Amino acid sequence: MSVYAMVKDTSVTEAVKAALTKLISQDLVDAVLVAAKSPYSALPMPTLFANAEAMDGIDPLAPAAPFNAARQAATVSRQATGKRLALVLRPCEIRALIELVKLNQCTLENVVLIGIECLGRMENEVFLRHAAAQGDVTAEFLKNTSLQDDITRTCKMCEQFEPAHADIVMSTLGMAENSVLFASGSETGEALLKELGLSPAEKPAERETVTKQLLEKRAAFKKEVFAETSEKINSIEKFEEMIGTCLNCYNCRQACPVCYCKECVFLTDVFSARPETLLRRAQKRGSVKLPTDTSMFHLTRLSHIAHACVGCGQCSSVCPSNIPVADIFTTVAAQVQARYDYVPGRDVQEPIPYLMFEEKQKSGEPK
Amino acid sequence: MTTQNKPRIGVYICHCGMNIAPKVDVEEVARSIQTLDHVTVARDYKFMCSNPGQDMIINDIKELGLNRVVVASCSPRMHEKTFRNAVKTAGLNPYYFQMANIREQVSWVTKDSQEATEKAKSLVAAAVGRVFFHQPLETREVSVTKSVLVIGGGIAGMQAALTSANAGYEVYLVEREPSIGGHMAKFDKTFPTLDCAACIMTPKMVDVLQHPGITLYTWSEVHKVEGFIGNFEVTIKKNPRYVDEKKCTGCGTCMQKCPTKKVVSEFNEGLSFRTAIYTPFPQAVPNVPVIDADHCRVLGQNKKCGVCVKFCETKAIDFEQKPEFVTLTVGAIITATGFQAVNPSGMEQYGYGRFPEVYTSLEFERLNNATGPTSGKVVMKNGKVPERVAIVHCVGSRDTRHKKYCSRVCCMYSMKFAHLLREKTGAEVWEFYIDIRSPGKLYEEFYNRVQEEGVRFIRGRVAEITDIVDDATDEGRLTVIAESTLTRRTVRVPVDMVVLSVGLEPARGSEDIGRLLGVSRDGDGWFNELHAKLAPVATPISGIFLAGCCQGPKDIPDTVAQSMGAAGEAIALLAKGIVTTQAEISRIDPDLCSGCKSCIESCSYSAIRFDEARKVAVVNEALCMGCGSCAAACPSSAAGVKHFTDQQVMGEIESILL
Amino acid sequence: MSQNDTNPFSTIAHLESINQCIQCGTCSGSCPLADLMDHAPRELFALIREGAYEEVLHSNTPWFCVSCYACMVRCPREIPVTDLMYALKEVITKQGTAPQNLKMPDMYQAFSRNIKDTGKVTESLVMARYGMKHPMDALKNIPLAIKMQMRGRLELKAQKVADPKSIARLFELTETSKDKP
Amino acid sequence: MVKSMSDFQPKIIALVCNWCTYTAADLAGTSRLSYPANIRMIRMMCTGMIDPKYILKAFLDGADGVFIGGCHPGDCHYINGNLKFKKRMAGMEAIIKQFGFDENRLRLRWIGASEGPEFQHNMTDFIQTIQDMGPSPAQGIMVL
Amino acid sequence: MKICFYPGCSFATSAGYKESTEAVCRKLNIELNEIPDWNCCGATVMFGENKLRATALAARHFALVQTMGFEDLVTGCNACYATLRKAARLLTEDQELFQKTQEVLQNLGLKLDRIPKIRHLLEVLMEAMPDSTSDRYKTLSVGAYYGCQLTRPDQDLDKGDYPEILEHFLDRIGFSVKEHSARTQCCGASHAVIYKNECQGLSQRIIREIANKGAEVIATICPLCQFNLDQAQIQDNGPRLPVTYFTQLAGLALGLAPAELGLNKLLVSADKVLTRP
Repeated sequence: MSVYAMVKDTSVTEAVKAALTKLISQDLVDAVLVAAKSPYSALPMPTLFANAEAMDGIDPLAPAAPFNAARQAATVSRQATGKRLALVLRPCEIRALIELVKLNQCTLENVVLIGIECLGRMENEVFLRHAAAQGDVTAEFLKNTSLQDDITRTCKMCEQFEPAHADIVMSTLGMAENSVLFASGSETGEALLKELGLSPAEKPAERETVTKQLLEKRAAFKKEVFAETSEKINSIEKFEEMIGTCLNCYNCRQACPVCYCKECVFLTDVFSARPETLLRRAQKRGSVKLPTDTSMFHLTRLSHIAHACVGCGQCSSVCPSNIPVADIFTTVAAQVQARYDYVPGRDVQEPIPYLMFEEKQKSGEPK
Repeated sequence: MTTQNKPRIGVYICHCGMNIAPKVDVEEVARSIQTLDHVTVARDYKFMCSNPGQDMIINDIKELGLNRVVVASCSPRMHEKTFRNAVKTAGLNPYYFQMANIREQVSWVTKDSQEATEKAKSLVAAAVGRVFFHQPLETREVSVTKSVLVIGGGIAGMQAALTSANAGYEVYLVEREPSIGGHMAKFDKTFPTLDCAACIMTPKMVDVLQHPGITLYTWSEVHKVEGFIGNFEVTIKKNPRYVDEKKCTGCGTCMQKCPTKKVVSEFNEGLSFRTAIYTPFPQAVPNVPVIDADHCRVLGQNKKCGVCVKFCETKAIDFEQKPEFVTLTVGAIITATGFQAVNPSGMEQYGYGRFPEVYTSLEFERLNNATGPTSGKVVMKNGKVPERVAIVHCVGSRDTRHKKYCSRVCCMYSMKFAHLLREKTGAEVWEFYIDIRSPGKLYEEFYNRVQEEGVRFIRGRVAEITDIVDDATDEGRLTVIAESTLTRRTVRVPVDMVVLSVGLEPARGSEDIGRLLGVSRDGDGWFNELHAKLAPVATPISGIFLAGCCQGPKDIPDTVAQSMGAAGEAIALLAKGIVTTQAEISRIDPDLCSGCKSCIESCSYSAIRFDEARKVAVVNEALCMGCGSCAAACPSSAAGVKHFTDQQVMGEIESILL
Repeated sequence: MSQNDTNPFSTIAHLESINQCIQCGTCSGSCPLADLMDHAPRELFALIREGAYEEVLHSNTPWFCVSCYACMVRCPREIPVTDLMYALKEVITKQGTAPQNLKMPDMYQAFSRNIKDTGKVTESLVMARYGMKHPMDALKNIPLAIKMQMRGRLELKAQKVADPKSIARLFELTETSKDKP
Repeated sequence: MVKSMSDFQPKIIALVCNWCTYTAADLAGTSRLSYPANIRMIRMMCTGMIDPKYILKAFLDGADGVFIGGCHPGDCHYINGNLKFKKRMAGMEAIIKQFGFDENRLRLRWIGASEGPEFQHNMTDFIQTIQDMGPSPAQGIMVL
Repeated sequence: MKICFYPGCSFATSAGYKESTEAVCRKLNIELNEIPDWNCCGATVMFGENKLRATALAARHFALVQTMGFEDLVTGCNACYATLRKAARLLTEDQELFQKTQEVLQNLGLKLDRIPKIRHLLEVLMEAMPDSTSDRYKTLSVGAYYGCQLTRPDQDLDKGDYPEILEHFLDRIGFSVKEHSARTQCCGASHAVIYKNECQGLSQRIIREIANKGAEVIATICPLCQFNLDQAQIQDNGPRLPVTYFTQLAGLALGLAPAELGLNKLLVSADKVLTRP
């Protein structure tokens, strides 16, 4: 049974700051990774804090994430340093982190996961526009529904806005103004909440209904996007139309938190086409667009991470040609994950489907 | 493909006499292949595999400076070796060669010759597309340490050790009990010849002790195993005996004087007691006792005692002994961890543990053995000789709730017991069986002889053993209830003693040995042999072999035969002295490897280890079989099988389709 | 076991499990009333496997099954022997081939009829109806009945559910015959 | 069944394992069991070695069908390479299906080393299936 | 504690099972919600006549339990326990049977969605009964008799051939328990009524074994076992052991008077044993 606590302050951001700074000041952890505004930009970036006073600019509930912070969290928790680490992450970032743990890219040893109930993020330039207009975008975002419509298309179809794997969860849905609900997600979380000395509270009743409504809205939109996208790419020709403007810049791979290869195979000589190969392709097909292997890149990337895609939408956000890469990847990922009954980030013990091949099997037709 | 050896490909289309030529227009194929990039020469010839054919290739390589060769002829499974040797004799790396199968897979299976020619062209083009990306490969030799580790000192381990040592190789035999001998040392007689177990085994045990080539580690366990075929680094943990082996003369005074008398004797299956300082049985090898720390007053309850110290003339007792670790390198490992008897207390209907006169087969063996608790006299707990005894077959075996397999030896040892009972006690013996399985040499004859001795064989699996008696005169006896299926009667036989012929299961701890060695186990816990028929003593881990019951229940004749087989395999490996690694094995590029270990998870041969320092996976070339599971599991293609790289396979696909 | 249409037992669930029977006799050895049976339970399985359906249809073995499940928990092939005995009784009842002089089918018939009429079982009434076919047996129980009466344990009045017609309706709805199993 | 689109000659890539299906193909050859010439066979040491991108490349380069032949479970020369590939099949089918390739253009079958006739039957049957399906959607369009 | 109780047809006419159960439950304030308008579970008869009918007869109670809002259904008779569990198992395994049963019950105006967990009265008392505080009955040696269908065929409550939960229970509530080997031997069940001579031996064998092992009283958990062991003693001249219900012994342990527990209804009287100081 979870334990609840509530912090009320002049603003939601202050409320969060009040709690999180205690993590260091009361020596509960040695460092905190949390999104914070730098002196140079309003866009909150994942920042590692080792002392409480420096945490002035933290704003984790801001509706903005320049990239999926799982990759940065993985660098700081690459291997256990003996230091206690708190990672303040969104649900899709935690789920991506869990997948990276499975791939031996980082460890959860003496790591505390503080999950944010994420109501969606805006594209960076949209967020900056709002930041310019009014100071505390976070507070405004929680109050004003029109701002909430500015979140990205992928966030609008996200049903997993409640973090599953977190020790502590910070949420605002159904809460009174300027107050944040802290819930424990594990024993460690419970112990930490007690240590933080936050005033215990009851889970407000209307949270139930508000969360349910949001879930239904998101689920409906997701169904719509899947149907629409599936229709738009259900032939190879239509797919070519979708990626007609792709520049092979591989930004989508760079932004993807679960695309973990040190060097992508498409950058190795396996795919660096040689002159006579290009000439022969041109002879056979009449012409060949350069760079080649664009479809090959997207389909191969799908075959590598479709099972692990956490639907964070960053691939669409970084595409210079505004191709809805996230629509394509989440649509196909849903089908692949359903076939393996696998949910990325659900459980760190759940093995990756391709590495679980049954030993004994009746010899019948493999179909 | 470095720039200086720009590919110069020679293509040779074989007529194969009449097998390819008429159907496939070989000239047309040669003509069209000549037009492909990097093809220096394309010829057709009647018999490419003949000497003139091979010479043509060798000359072209020399004269035209060819550095790639393609032969389109029969299946590579037939002549790949032949042509590779030809290429090699011409001084070119044999792996700069690719075949196209235009006989079995074109001319012999295609009706229309025009279609056959087109298919041949396409397959040859594919071979050319592939050979372009071929790399020179070498096989490597790994030297083999000329020594063998044998785990387990039962009859299987001893035999494997003796055969290997007799071949002149250094043998290290590790046994966790104080003495070698295993379960066989507990037996009185052995079927079917009724040899006395001690008579045929003690000489072997002494041979093992005295054999110059065998180093014996008893009261020791295998602690860690690393390395690979030919170069296993093994760490052995020698548990403290608290008796100095060099000083002890085996006089046994300490064992008589030790005040702690009431320790349950494992060797006697709990039917008698032993002292805290003990040897399991009189003919123990080595004949050096161990002190059981838990029960020793000094070591266990740190009380004052030291009786053994006082009476030991050679001052061999040493309470300060600590565990010792010995590391050694061996070329091969033979696992002979054996079996243990199934514990029948899970079958409440047989009352084992509740009724004192219900014995397991191993307990009954000890009753029969002269060194046993009753010095070989078969008597009940009250000392009386039983007048009627029941022997129950298939206890725990052939039963989906317990062990679904037949344990192979119980029918024969049950009949041995029946014979011993008839001979020693004259008791009436009722033997309840489902099917008598006596398949070995002289086995059926032994069954016949036991029938002659008046043993009553009842075909029916015992349903229940109870101490409720039907008629008062049988008070104190057990009643065995079963249906005699051949006479369709339910028989209720009052008896004085019951022997449960329990089945076999893997020895305690075999799971840990499996993990240490990386050898997998089947659903029932027995070690998996590489192939039931073609490689029954090998395991998927090259250099590790199996002997005896650890691979599955078997009797002593089969065990000894298999142990000699396992030793034979080990000796073959050591005699050769080198292990040539395959050329077409996996290689992991450390610059590309992201350390995600997917390859390690996919490898069925534990051939990839993880370099914690550099955080990359490294292939152990001696263990890799080249199956490519790691290549398919690696998204960045850091892992790849030499000779089946992405470029080569995709080059082949592209040459076919474009 | 030929699955041809003449096999009256082909509709029985898990019947194929009898193919695994190794005729070891554990079931008959465990059976309290095995001595009263013309065939051991395992024999019925062997007979069905050999297609000797008539002999099984007329056997008294299923009627002596006290449903103590001892055979089922001890069978080394985990064949559901007791469940199969129930299923055999169902087929035999529908085929109407139970041995004529056998008492148990008549007892079961009386028991079932009492439930159909009242929804409950009143032992005395069941014994009365059974007694019409086996008067001598019923009379033997009179002394015991008196002892029960003296201890207020003899219920003569029929126990009924609120609406017995609904139970009769249940019987109608679940009516299956030989050809419509 | 009348051969529809008789002039359409499908081009089929077959990735087969050396120890079982390739041997069965040779056996079909020595037994002179003929089948249409649309199959282009590529010899792999094991189906467990087949990287998903080989299948994607085949389809994108215009193959009308891709056939994977491996050993029966339990017979794999490398213990369970065949099962490793089988586990990836479901994911591959989902991807190619979404992009307009009929799921049945990709077929996995176990063919033992001694099963020459089964090999012939599988080739004929698969070619006929692809024949009925018609050319691959990637034919005749510019694949980027 | 509230339980939904299924009495079964032989509960009322038993030798005090009804009285002792009600008395003990009152004492331990366990609310016995008897299913209103329950019908006969079909015992060992109906599954031998018609599988669908037998399942429907049992499943009628599952629908009633659902409307009463209970998760579990408790019964005190081994035959009812085994029959209800068999119907529950068949309904979960066989989807087609489940649909057909649903249709039949719909016709009778009943809705079946969920199948309750079937539990024996012994399980309830094992949880509810307090440890004994007096050694008043320490001198009374009891033989525990399980009958067949509590631990078979599922063997989930305890081992099929050698259960011990009743022994532990009786020992915990203050009786001295005697181990014996007839704990799950069959008493002849309904066949003992019709084939009196042939089945006589079964019950007598059990009584003799329990007496041999030093018990003075037998504790049973099923009306039919109690009836057979009780009436088998008035025919022969073997040992005389009163055959009680475990609820009667529990009542005594709770200090209730024998009269309240229907102990006067036993054929072999228990007075001699109970009046001892």
